[in-house]
Amino acid sequence: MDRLSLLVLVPALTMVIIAMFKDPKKVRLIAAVGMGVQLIQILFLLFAFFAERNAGNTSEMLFVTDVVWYQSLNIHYAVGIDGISVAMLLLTGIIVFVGVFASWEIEDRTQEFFITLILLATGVFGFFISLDLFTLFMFYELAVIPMYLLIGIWGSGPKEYSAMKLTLMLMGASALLLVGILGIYFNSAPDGGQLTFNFIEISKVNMPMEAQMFFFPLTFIGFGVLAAMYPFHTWSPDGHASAPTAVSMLHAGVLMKLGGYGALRIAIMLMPDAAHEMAWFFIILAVIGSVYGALGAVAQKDLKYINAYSSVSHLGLILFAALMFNQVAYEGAVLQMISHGLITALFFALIGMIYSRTHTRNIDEMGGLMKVMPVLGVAYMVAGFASLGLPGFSAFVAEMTIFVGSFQNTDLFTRVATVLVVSSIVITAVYILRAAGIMLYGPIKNKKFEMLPDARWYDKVAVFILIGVITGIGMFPGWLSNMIFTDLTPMFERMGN
Amino acid sequence: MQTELFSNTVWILVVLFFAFAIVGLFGNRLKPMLSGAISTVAILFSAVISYTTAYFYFFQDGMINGKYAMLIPFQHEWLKFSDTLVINMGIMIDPISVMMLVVVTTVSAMVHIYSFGYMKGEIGFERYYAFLSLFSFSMLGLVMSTNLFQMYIFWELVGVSSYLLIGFYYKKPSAVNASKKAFIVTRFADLGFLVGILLLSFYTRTFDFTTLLGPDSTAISSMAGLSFMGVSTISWVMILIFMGGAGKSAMFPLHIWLPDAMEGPTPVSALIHAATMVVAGVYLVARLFSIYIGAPEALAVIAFIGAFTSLFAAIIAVTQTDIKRVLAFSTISQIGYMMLALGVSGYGGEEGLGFMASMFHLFTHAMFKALLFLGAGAVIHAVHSNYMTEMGGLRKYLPITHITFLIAALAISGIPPFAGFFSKDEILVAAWANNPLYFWTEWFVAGLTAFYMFRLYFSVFWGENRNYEKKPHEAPVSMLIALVYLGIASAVVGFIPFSQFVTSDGIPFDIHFHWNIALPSIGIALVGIGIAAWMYLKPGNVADKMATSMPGVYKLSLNKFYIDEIYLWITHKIIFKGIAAPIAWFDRHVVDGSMNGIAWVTQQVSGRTKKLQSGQLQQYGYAMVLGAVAFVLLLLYWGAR
Amino acid sequence: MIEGIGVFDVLVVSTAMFFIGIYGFLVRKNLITILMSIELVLNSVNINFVVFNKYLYPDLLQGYMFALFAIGIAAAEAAVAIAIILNVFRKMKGIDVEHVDTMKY
Amino acid sequence: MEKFIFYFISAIILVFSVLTVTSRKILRAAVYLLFVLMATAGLYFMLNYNFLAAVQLTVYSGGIVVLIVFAVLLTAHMEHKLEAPSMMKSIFAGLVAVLGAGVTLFALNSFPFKEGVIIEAPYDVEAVGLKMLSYGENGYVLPFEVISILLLAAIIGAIIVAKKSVNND
Repeated sequence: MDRLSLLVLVPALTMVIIAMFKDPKKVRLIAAVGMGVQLIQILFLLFAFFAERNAGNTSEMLFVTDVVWYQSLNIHYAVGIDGISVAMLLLTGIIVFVGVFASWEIEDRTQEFFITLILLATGVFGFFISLDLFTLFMFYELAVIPMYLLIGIWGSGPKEYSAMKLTLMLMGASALLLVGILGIYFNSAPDGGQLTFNFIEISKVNMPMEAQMFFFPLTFIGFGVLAAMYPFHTWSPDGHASAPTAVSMLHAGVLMKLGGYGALRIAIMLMPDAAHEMAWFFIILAVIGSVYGALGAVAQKDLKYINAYSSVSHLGLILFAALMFNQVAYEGAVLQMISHGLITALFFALIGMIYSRTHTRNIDEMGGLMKVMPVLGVAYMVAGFASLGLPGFSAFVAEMTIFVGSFQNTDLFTRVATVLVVSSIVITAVYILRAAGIMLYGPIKNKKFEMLPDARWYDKVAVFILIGVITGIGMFPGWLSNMIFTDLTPMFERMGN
Repeated sequence: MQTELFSNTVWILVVLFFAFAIVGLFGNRLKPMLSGAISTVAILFSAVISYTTAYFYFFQDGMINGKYAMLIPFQHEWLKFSDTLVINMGIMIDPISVMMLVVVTTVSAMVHIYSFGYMKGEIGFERYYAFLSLFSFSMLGLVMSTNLFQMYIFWELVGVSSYLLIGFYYKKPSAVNASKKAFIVTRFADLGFLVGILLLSFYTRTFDFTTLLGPDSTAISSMAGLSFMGVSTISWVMILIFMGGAGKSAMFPLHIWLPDAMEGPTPVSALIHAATMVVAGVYLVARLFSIYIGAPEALAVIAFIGAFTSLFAAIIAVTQTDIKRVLAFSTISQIGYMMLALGVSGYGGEEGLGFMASMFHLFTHAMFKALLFLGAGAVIHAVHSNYMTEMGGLRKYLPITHITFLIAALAISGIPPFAGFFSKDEILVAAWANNPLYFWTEWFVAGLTAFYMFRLYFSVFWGENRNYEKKPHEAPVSMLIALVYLGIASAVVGFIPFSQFVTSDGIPFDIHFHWNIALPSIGIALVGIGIAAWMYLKPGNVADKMATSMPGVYKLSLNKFYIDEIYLWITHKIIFKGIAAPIAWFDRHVVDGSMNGIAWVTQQVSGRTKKLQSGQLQQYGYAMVLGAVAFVLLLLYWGAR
Repeated sequence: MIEGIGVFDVLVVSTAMFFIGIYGFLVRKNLITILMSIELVLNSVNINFVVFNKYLYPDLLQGYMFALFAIGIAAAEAAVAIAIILNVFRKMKGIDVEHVDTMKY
Repeated sequence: MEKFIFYFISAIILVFSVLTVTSRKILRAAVYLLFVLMATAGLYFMLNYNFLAAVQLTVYSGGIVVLIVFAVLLTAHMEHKLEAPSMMKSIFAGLVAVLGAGVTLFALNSFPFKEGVIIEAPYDVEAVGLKMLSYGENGYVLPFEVISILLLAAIIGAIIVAKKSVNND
């Protein structure tokens, strides 16, 4: 058994074991242990990866396993990792592990909840290790569909509506994506020969320009919807607002990154010529997304909506960086995926914890919570500072990398776009501090809030792990950024830049 | 080698960071006093290192070939973008950074000591000290930055520690709003800084000061001949960078956050909003001065904004009644002086007098302004009010505070032999050399300064006794130590021959005393003091009469020229109500509405379509028969062809 | 084989019968009468099978057999249909086809 | 002679067919149907398919019509008159029927039927029976078995469906 398939097997096994127990306590424990094992496994993988790289193994993908799956369409079960996917795996592992702790208080159908949650995680893990577009797409769907159940059953507010909207929009996107992937497949051997789904192979050939021009927008929009690209972002605020805590975390933290990862790795890397041609249009959308999302967040009162719009803004940055055709900007995009994933997961975790205490998410009804729950309050401030790109936290590193990278493009259009995108971080400061100011500071508005408990142990586990990783990356970004930069090189060179 | 000699300077940062980490993480488990002690020991340690560094740098090892060198004793790669674009973390030792080390650690150490008395018994004592350590760490990191990006990083960190300290009394809505305002305004200004850095680094392919400022810098040549909208690119870049400095240093029109920042505890105002952080903008311009020389438009902008701000803030200071706000506007005005001095300066030797004067004024101003704030803090501590209308005759109750405050007031007014006189004099000389208009403006501002300072002084320490609820008492010893130390400093630092140490190109030069400048400036200071004495010393309402005789000007000044209201209008009416709320609406109703609209259309279509499945057997029968007939007809038609 | 009668002549009769059945299916309301119309339709089809067999492939038995089986199936169909009609009658107190629409949409 | 008989039988079939679908008394409609089916059996006799005609008479006329009559008796009164279909409805249905008939006849007319050589070999019951149970070429044992199962299923199904449910609500 190769070690990458274990990444899919361990969650699957955890699900099976969970299915054998009914007691919520045991279920939680098993989920935590299972995801802990998964995280440890990923850390070992990371070390193994570094060991291989340091030993001078420069092949693009490491730990590759390739098994034919369906001969007549040449579908393979092909897995492998490089610096980018291993970073994304690490992110996923952390967030899923923390997500288990954030859903410690789920009492309703605990068993089913954790099974579905881990099913989703399985899809994500599979997505990031896949080298074959077909298996990749399959894992993608595996990650999207449990979301419907998780929001529809365990959500709050207008959950059926939100779940339906989210699923339908993502399904619509995956329809585009499927067309795009099939288009790529049928153009994967322009000079004749065996068609293939393996995107490493495909990236080595030049797809015909007409095909690129047709399939690039489909693929990019398909992934873009998942990355909340303007104007297809509206599923995100509603979906997040209704989703239970862990699901919001996983969704904003990881699932939306599938979109960014796919847009960069599949859409742009495989069809660079068309991407070049159409970049201007998608850059405009990304800039609108990042500024508009931030301004939208300013006007919101619901914490989850604030954060959802903030995600739209930050993912706009990722898409923007992905369209810059610059290795530094790409590195920034990947860093931003990781950073935003961690920070937004922290945010959603905290919002969930605050909500479970105050039973409201409207910031106008809160006030002075810092006094009542100092740990959560401080953590919220830390998350806020991290999100607005304060040095010492991961977002700063990511954003600066994006900005430095995108500034290497000299034309006026990208310059202006970059300055606009940079200005979104000021607006970020406005809505973060506004929300924090109203919610955490000032006098306690509601007498009932005076007796609310502070973070419990499992809350602290979740929060401290995330803060630790965010500050860790923020203070020592070198290893991560070097790893990503190095592994972007082969892809970048093939793009013909 | 000199470089290694200074490598222990890095301990300043390490110690302060760990002090912050320990007090911040475990402060609530320690005794408050212990937390304070940890921070204070850390900053005293840093002060000692700073002083020794200064000593060794200026008197022993700093001079290489007759020039103070730029040394980098410690540097570590932090984040690498490309082969040349690397963010390093390190420390740099050169005249201005060493000077700033001394300023920051001195004021910070005094504030740490002072706060033992001032903050005694406050909730969050340990948090306060944690933030102070964080601030000191960031500020020292800022001044010792080896590259622009490191500077930006610490720049943001001082911003956030300022935010945290202004909002220290987080239950007070006004403090929360002030902290938010400070952060957002400076953050907005930093946008310009960041874009400037990005542009500069794009052209020069480096962030490092040694390359940027060194003799073979490409900063100016790389952008030669490039221009954008009629102004040369380098000027754009440098103006953008100055925008960041203007935000931090509260230059018009980005000054609005500083007066509100007085909501923080008074020692914080002394440390951050008078002596150290707010001069970061001046420091930034001074740091990049050799590039600014290549951007004369940018320097002209700096000089103009500096002069305008100093006048503008001085006028406002005249009418304020909150003593901390008077001091805040005074700070803005004095920083305007420093900016002006940089703006009018040339490069090298006597030409660079403005640069040297600016740094000198920065140095002396830090001492006496910190002293003024700490003195004001002692007064506030004694009478529990910020308003000078509620004070008077305090000199009997607070003798030591009174004396030190007087020294500081004389120093800022430019009365010899106190510190402010010397530095202000140099600035006036430099201004005269550049443009007499600037000179006369600043000369007038000097008079205004003397007037409002003594207005403050007289109405607080002289005049009739108020009926205090509790008898005011002199400050505790810890506070007095700081006052006295800074009082002595304010009295004597003016005699430091600054041009021997800090110059624009690192080469010392001798300055000449200009009586023709000094005498008029002393004169107007005395006039200002005299008017203040006439108006506020004697009982009677001369001041009120004056105010009522010029209602328009008075109101304008009292309300700070309504700049706050304009900003409030812009942020609330335009950005919140005019942009953000419509966007939120647009998003919900148009973007999301169209998505929902698609769903609605689908639903309607399916609703209509399902009606076909009516359950009426005979309708199905019709459909079947007609369908079959239609198919047969089609087949016949095709068959016939 | 009938003297003087071609295959088309018989088919005219069966076609007419078929569409009379269709007409009945479309206008009748009572389920039993509808069933009768269907029997007409079936019967006409049977005639077709038989006639085709007799006239076109007289050496084979396919049409014959098919008609035979169709009759058997028609019997089964009638039995089930009438059982259903009876049940509908019991449930709905009537066998008007327009009222039997519970399973619409 | 045969021609005349054929026309006679055809007339019976058509007239009674029409009466079946138009009669307003349901029992009469059933009887008219019986006539149609019997006339059809006559047609089979004329074609010399005696066994088939016999089956038609016994199963169709004998079995199905009786079933229908029973159903009628169980669900309606003897004297109950069905309401006449509305004019619109009958005109429209008539049009559809005429249209369909027209199209079909046109199609049939334009198709060149190739009439085979008539072998007047009588297909007696024996031949049919042998064919039905033969599993060789052109044997029908499989459909035979299938239809026997179908009939069984139909019988059981009819009983299940028609019997009163135990918990009669």
